[in-house]
Amino acid sequence: MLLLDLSVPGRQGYALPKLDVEETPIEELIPETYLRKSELGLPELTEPEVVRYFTQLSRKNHGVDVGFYPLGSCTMKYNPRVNENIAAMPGFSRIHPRQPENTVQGALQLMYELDRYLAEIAGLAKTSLQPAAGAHGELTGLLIIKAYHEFNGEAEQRREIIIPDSAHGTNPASAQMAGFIAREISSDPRGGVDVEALRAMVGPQTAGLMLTNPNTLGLFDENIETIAKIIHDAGGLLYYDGANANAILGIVRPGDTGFDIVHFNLHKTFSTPHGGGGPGSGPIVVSNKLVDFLPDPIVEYTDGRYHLARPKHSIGPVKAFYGNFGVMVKAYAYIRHLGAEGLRAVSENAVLNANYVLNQLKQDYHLPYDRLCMHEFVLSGKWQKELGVSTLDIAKRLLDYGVHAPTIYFPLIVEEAIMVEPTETESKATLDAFIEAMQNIAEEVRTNPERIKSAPCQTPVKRLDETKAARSPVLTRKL
Amino acid sequence: MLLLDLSVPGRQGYALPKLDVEETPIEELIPETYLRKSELGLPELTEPEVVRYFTQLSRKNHGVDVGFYPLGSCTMKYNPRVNENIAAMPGFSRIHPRQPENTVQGALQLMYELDRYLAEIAGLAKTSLQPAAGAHGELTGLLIIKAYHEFNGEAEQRREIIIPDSAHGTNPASAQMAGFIAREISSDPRGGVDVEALRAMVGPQTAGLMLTNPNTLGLFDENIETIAKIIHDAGGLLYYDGANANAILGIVRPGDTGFDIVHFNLHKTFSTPHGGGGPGSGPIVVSNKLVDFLPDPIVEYTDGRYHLARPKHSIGPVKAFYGNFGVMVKAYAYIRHLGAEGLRAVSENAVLNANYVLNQLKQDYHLPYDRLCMHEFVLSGKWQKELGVSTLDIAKRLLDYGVHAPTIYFPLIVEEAIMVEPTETESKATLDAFIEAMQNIAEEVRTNPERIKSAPCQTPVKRLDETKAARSPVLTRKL
Amino acid sequence: MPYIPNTPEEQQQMLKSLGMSKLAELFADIPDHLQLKRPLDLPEPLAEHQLLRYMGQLAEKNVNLDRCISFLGAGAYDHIVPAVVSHIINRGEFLTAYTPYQAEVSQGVLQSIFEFQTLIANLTNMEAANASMYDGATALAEAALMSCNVTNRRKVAAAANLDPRWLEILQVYLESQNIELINIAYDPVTGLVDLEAVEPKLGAELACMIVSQPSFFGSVDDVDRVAQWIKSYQGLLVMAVDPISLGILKAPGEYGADIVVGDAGCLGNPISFGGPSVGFFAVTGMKLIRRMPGRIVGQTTDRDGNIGYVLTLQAREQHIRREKATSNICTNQALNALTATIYLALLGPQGIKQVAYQCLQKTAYLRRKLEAAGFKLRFNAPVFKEFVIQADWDWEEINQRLLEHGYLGGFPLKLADPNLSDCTLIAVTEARTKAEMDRFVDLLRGWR
Amino acid sequence: MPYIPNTPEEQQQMLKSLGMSKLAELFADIPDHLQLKRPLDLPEPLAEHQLLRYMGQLAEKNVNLDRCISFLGAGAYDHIVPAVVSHIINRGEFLTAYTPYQAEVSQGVLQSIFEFQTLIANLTNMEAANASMYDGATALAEAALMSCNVTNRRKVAAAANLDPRWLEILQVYLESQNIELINIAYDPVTGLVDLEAVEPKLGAELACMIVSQPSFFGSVDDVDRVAQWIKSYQGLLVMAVDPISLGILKAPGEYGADIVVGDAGCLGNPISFGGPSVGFFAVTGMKLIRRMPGRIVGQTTDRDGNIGYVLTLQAREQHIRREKATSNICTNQALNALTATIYLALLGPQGIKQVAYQCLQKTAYLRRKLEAAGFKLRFNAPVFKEFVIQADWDWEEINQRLLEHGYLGGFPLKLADPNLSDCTLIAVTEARTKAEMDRFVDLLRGWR
Ligand SMILES: Cc1ncc(COP(=O)(O)O)c(C=O)c1O
Ligand SMILES: Cc1ncc(COP(=O)(O)O)c(C=O)c1O
Repeated sequence: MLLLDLSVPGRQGYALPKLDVEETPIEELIPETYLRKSELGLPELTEPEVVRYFTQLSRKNHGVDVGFYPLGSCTMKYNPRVNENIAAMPGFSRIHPRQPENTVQGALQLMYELDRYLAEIAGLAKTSLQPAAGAHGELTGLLIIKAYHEFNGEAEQRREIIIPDSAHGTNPASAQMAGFIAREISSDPRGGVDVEALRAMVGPQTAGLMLTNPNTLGLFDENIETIAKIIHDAGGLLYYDGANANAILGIVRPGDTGFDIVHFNLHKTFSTPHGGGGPGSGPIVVSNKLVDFLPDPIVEYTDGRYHLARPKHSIGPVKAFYGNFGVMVKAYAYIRHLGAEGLRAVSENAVLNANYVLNQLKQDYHLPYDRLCMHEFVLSGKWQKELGVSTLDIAKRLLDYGVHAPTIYFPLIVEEAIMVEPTETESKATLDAFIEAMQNIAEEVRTNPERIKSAPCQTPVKRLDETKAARSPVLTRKL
Repeated sequence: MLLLDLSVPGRQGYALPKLDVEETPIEELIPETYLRKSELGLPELTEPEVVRYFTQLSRKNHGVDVGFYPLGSCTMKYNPRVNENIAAMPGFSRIHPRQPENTVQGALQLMYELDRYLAEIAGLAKTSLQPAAGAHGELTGLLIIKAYHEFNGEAEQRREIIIPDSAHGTNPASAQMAGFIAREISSDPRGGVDVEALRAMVGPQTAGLMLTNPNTLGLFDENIETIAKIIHDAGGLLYYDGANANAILGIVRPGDTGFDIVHFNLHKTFSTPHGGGGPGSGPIVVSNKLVDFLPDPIVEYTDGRYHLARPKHSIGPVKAFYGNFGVMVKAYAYIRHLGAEGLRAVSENAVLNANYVLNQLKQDYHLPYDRLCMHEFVLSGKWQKELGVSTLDIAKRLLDYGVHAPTIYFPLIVEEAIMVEPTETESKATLDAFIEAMQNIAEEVRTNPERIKSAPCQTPVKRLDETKAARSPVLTRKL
Repeated sequence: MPYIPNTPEEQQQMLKSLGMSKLAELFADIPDHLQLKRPLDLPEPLAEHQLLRYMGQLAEKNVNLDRCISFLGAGAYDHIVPAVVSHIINRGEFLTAYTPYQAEVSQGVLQSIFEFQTLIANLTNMEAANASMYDGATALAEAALMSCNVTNRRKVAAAANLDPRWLEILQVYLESQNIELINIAYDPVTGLVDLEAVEPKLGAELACMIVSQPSFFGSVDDVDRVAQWIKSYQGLLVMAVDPISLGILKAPGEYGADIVVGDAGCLGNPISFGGPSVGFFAVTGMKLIRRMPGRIVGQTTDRDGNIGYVLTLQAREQHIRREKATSNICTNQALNALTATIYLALLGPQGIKQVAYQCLQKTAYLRRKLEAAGFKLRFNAPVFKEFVIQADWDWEEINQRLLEHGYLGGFPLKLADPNLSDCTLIAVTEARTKAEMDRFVDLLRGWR
Repeated sequence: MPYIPNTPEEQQQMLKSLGMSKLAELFADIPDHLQLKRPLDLPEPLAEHQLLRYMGQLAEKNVNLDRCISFLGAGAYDHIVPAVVSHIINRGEFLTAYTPYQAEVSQGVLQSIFEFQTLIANLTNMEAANASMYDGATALAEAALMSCNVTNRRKVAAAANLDPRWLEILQVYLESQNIELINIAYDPVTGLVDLEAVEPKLGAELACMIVSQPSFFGSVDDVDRVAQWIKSYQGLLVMAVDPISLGILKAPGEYGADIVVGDAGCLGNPISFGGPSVGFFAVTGMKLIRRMPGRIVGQTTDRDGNIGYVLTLQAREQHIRREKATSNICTNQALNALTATIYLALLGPQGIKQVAYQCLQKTAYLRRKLEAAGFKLRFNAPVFKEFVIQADWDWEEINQRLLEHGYLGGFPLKLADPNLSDCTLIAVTEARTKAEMDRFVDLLRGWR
């Protein structure tokens, strides 16, 4: 039943105060032909019905608050609830983006200080908080790379962005959006960038490289300095996709390893809730030489006041207003709450948890890169595939254990990939239960594969037909 | 798994600020022998684990927000969420009961005005907001009756409180607590008080009568004036158990029908959430002649200021501080939100919904009193019982339909009672679904009784063994 | 009508099914002349937006604890509440459920009550606890009544250093049952229970002796002494305790208490002008368990043998036993009990110890500083989180002055006890900081 | 560490299972000289209680809309938000879930997105909508890019009366792809799109014409005219609309729009310094649907034939198509979209009409009053909830004066357009009252 199925004409779930000004006949205000003739097509319900509908809906959903959510690359950690209270304070949630600066000094201070904290964590100079998500940060960073080359008169020539074959899909997509050509670089047998191939690929056409480190295999690329040197020597810049920063807080700083631009996913590393797919926030931090190209505006602090300013060679704005401020508030509070020591403990425990689980699972699942992992690791379901059970089946079966499945079929370079990111907020007991579930499933693959192929069976719906959905798309409930 | 089962030594889910004063060795502050030696026996968990534990627990629970909850006599209506926001305002939730009166004028004003509104709704003079729940209101009201008779020098003599056999269990229990003798009066064939029996029962020993009107059968006692006259003529007082006031808001006022004391259940009629069994609030409203006996303190308004005062012949306090203030805030907001017109609509629709459902169900279930009902009605499962299916079985089967069962086996005067209170916040669609479920069950009783007797089967646990629980009580998880 | 789904058309449909055409016909059973023929005299309804503004203004008329620094206690305290608590209790399944009569769809509430019982029993070191009472004061009154029922005696002794309002409430409850309440005086120097003051022959008539630990004055007593005394007469030891103090102070069970009550509002509940709070009630021994007032949840199994929870020992309760019930309590304080449970789960043993320890240390700090500033300590017994100072002042007036500086002063004892009219009761919780206390002392010192 | 369950003992156990003894060993793959050998230079951690106080103080440094009366708009508005909305979105299952990759345990999010798509499509009178965009401005930029892709043209025309920041963002996005952005001037008297100003031969090169309804100046245009014009060249009509206005104004679908975008932040989301908000993106026709950016949810069935929802048409997206994707968008604004959905469900058609109607009437009222008070209306076209007045003033300075009286004045247009440096843009929503407006006019009149 959808909202419109529950609708009964004449109901309303919210009543406005009565109109208290003298009314002008509407036709005197707006010409007839500009008025709406079609139905609005909205449901008519009362508040109790709306609450019950969405309460019921929510109960059909998994979340970090409900159970383990080892969705690799997404850092599904616990989101401190105090941050919701903070973001909801009227002084943060009820301020208008166009207020005079003297009325929003608290907000600007918060943004300025968050900029400083992220710069310290990244080991770089200055932050733009504008991007609304990781991919948006990538686009913004790439536009800065472009502007930089343009400034140096090399924009026409430097059209290529090099991206590992293990990279997240947003990297090449962002490169394309920014008007670059995406060049894929292969990985070496240890899962890192193939340095020799890279050497062969760079040249005067190289605008830059996008890299995640630890990469999407959860592996730290030890050759990062060499890589950085190759790119820099070729005149390119290094972009750090910070989706995996949960592994490195206070441990290693991207800027110290040669990166020129970093984006952070506040909704991952800094524990702002993912909200069912957003809002996120993808600030970028850049090195000194790129500060002038940052989006408009940045926050500056002079003469005891915070204010907004347009960087000298700004690429311009990439988002209405200043970014997802409400998300920044939560990330800021998180950093203030944990401090340096707490952030380091986050990464230490995230990495410990991942290695612990990895080590217990590698007997039962193929581990393509058998080395220390960082905050996540990638298994392959290929042994199971040989027995006729796909990674998709395994993922679906996990749902029956009350666990969200790991990320699957990504990165693309691992056959039947199963990408597990436990995060630091999970207890050993939870990890052990997950390990046991995965072992049980491995056993079931051998003894009762049909059971797995027909999974899930404990979920609100059984396995859904995605092909059908795409073949004849039904995207709205027709009126 | 209970909290203690999840506990791991060394964890803590909340960190205090560091102690910022110089410490004195503890033995200098408290003698050794006064210090705790035993373990605290509390679980050691982090915040994520606590959240997940209680989130999971909550998902095993029904609530008005989850689905229909026609629990008779309990008025499980929708609780406007805005009232939670209001009660949480620091100006209400963060005030200390012993603050100087000039710092809590808003709170006292709220209490004073709520007193006035309830008095208007009851048709009586003055309110005490102190009682924490309905039963507490009953006790308080009875103590006032006692004090009144004492004041008149009749306390020794007037020791009996007359209570209908249909009354809620709290009535006789309260009478006992207040030091009275509870005398049960039978009901007449129309479900009302047996007037002749009453005449025979009253006398100089009569302290008063407790009555719910509409009574627990959901029936309005048309003889109320006669009843009041009989009691008053005998020198007794009339106490109105207002648990069923959802039927009468703005329709009829207990005071106008002869009652001297009324309690309201704010958590029922005035839509403050029931919280899994509280907090409630059971204010009592009394007639002019009883005002001086009210508990200490009441709120008065003189010279433009609100203040607390002790009534001249007060029975004394019955609760620490002033009652469940947080609940009063919600009830106050509810009354201000709905106004006279809204409250009347509440009762009209509550009664309409009840009669609508009643009318559809009386073919399939025995209706012992076949007349217009008020906000609720009582069916009997006796036809089903004859087929070997008890009312308990029917209730359990309803759970499989995602509906909370009605109140069962109450009132005691109806065999296999099924007491249904739909409330005004339910839609016709919900009522129709309930009717259909009840009809299906009636059909199932005939065709597949075993299915019902083994119900529920769709719930988080199957039917629970209450006998076992009582026979060898396990009331805590042992350490 | 945002909360009433019936549209006029639906109303007509439904009426029609009843053979009616007007809503008024539904009320045919109410004699016409008894029906109210005018609208209720209530203020005009406010739309939600207006309501929020109006209520916000009303709330602003109160000085709240976020806007001032409080040393006020005397039964309600400014303890820190973890932010996550309200998020959990606001889940609709907890907030909008009622007493778990249908156990199979109420495991959330039932299990959480079972947890409450467990944690309260453990914290007090008793065998069992019930599902909650209205507050500490009524819990105490019920404990006294129960003591009489269990011992078949009709006299109750209570230390005079109990919260005076609790004593009054106790009096109201006992009087109605014609039970005599005997006040046991406190020693004017220590503020502790003075057993010497008791008539010796009284002992054997007492159903119980009630002692508060700490006392209303914050003092910590040698309860062993009291325990021995009342036990020597086969009376029950009833203790009223501050649950926070149990992080440090000897647990009632260690004293051999028979019944323990207290107010658990301080465990994570907003102070809320004194309510809703929640009382707890714990006992040891099956005999007492079977006489407890209120709801009790027990563990059992379902048809499949899985563990589950149900309301149990219901034969004590009003809905079964009516006038023979152990109490009339029905709706209790479940959500506040849940709050306390969440609080205890978050804090854990270390956290509760820390809260208690900080209260103790900060109280000691302020007490020392005030003494150094020339204020007299009225009693000389050890204290936990409250203490009494004396000065030749009108403390109510001082409190008004303190308010101007953003402080909420202590509780002027003249409001409670004429013998202590030059005294005030100062409370210090873990929420207070050194800086706040130093400034407080400076202010008071300045006015000497 | 309230958020990290591993105790030191457990850490040791886990390390041991890895053959390690120290946490540092976990990072052996990171060249030692690259590791940070000092703690990060960040402020000392604050315990939750301190954090709340500190953040509260920071928040208090801002003047918030509960503390003043706002006539500020220009892209963000003080609309009323029903209280229940935040209760629903704070349910952990919504708040702490992510993109519904595992459909079987994500029906809550998936179905709610399907509702969002439905309600946005209906409100705009279009065939389909996606699951949300970052905000209205980026949605518009994506619409322009998509228009180029679909039409294979490399020029985009946009009305110059669009929000100037949106135009800037559009420029940034288009420039990176070497697409030319052509500004269509507005008529200086009406403030409406001036099609006469367009070079005729340009039409055939345009991928789309972008028009904002209402315009940045609040004016309502005859979009039929624009639609006819761009369609005559086989270009697409892209409309940027205020969703609230659609309660009264002709829907984009009725104009034959091809792509409709806008910001749905005003539908129940807190204003929050401008973000997070949520953009919407609606189209008509399967050809356009298959080129939409972002997530799309579709209906399907499960093994048992029951209806369910899944992410669909994923072949457009970055995780499948990588550099050939229709956009790079991944994380979007799901929770804000949910908020908008709840808002629309609560308000319903009547409610949305009323909000729009009240905006319209209150705006008309204030505009009339200001005109009567001697202020010049800069443009003479009909307006919806915003309008421009002109006076020989420094409006920034006036705004500072207004602040002293608790008012947040309009948006001084000198900050956006040098030609309008003596103008200010005044917004009036349903939240404003007559009394507030009357006083506002009085203040301004008094300063003339
Ligand atoms: C490695 C990596 N890079 C980039 C992104 C894109 O981030 P966002 O979803 O915030 O746009 C993701 C998101 O899943 C990711 O995992
Ligand atoms: C008719 C009736 N009277 C009294 C009460 C007692 O009210 P409370 O539970 O608030 O103590 C109830 C509660 O269910 C009731 O239904």
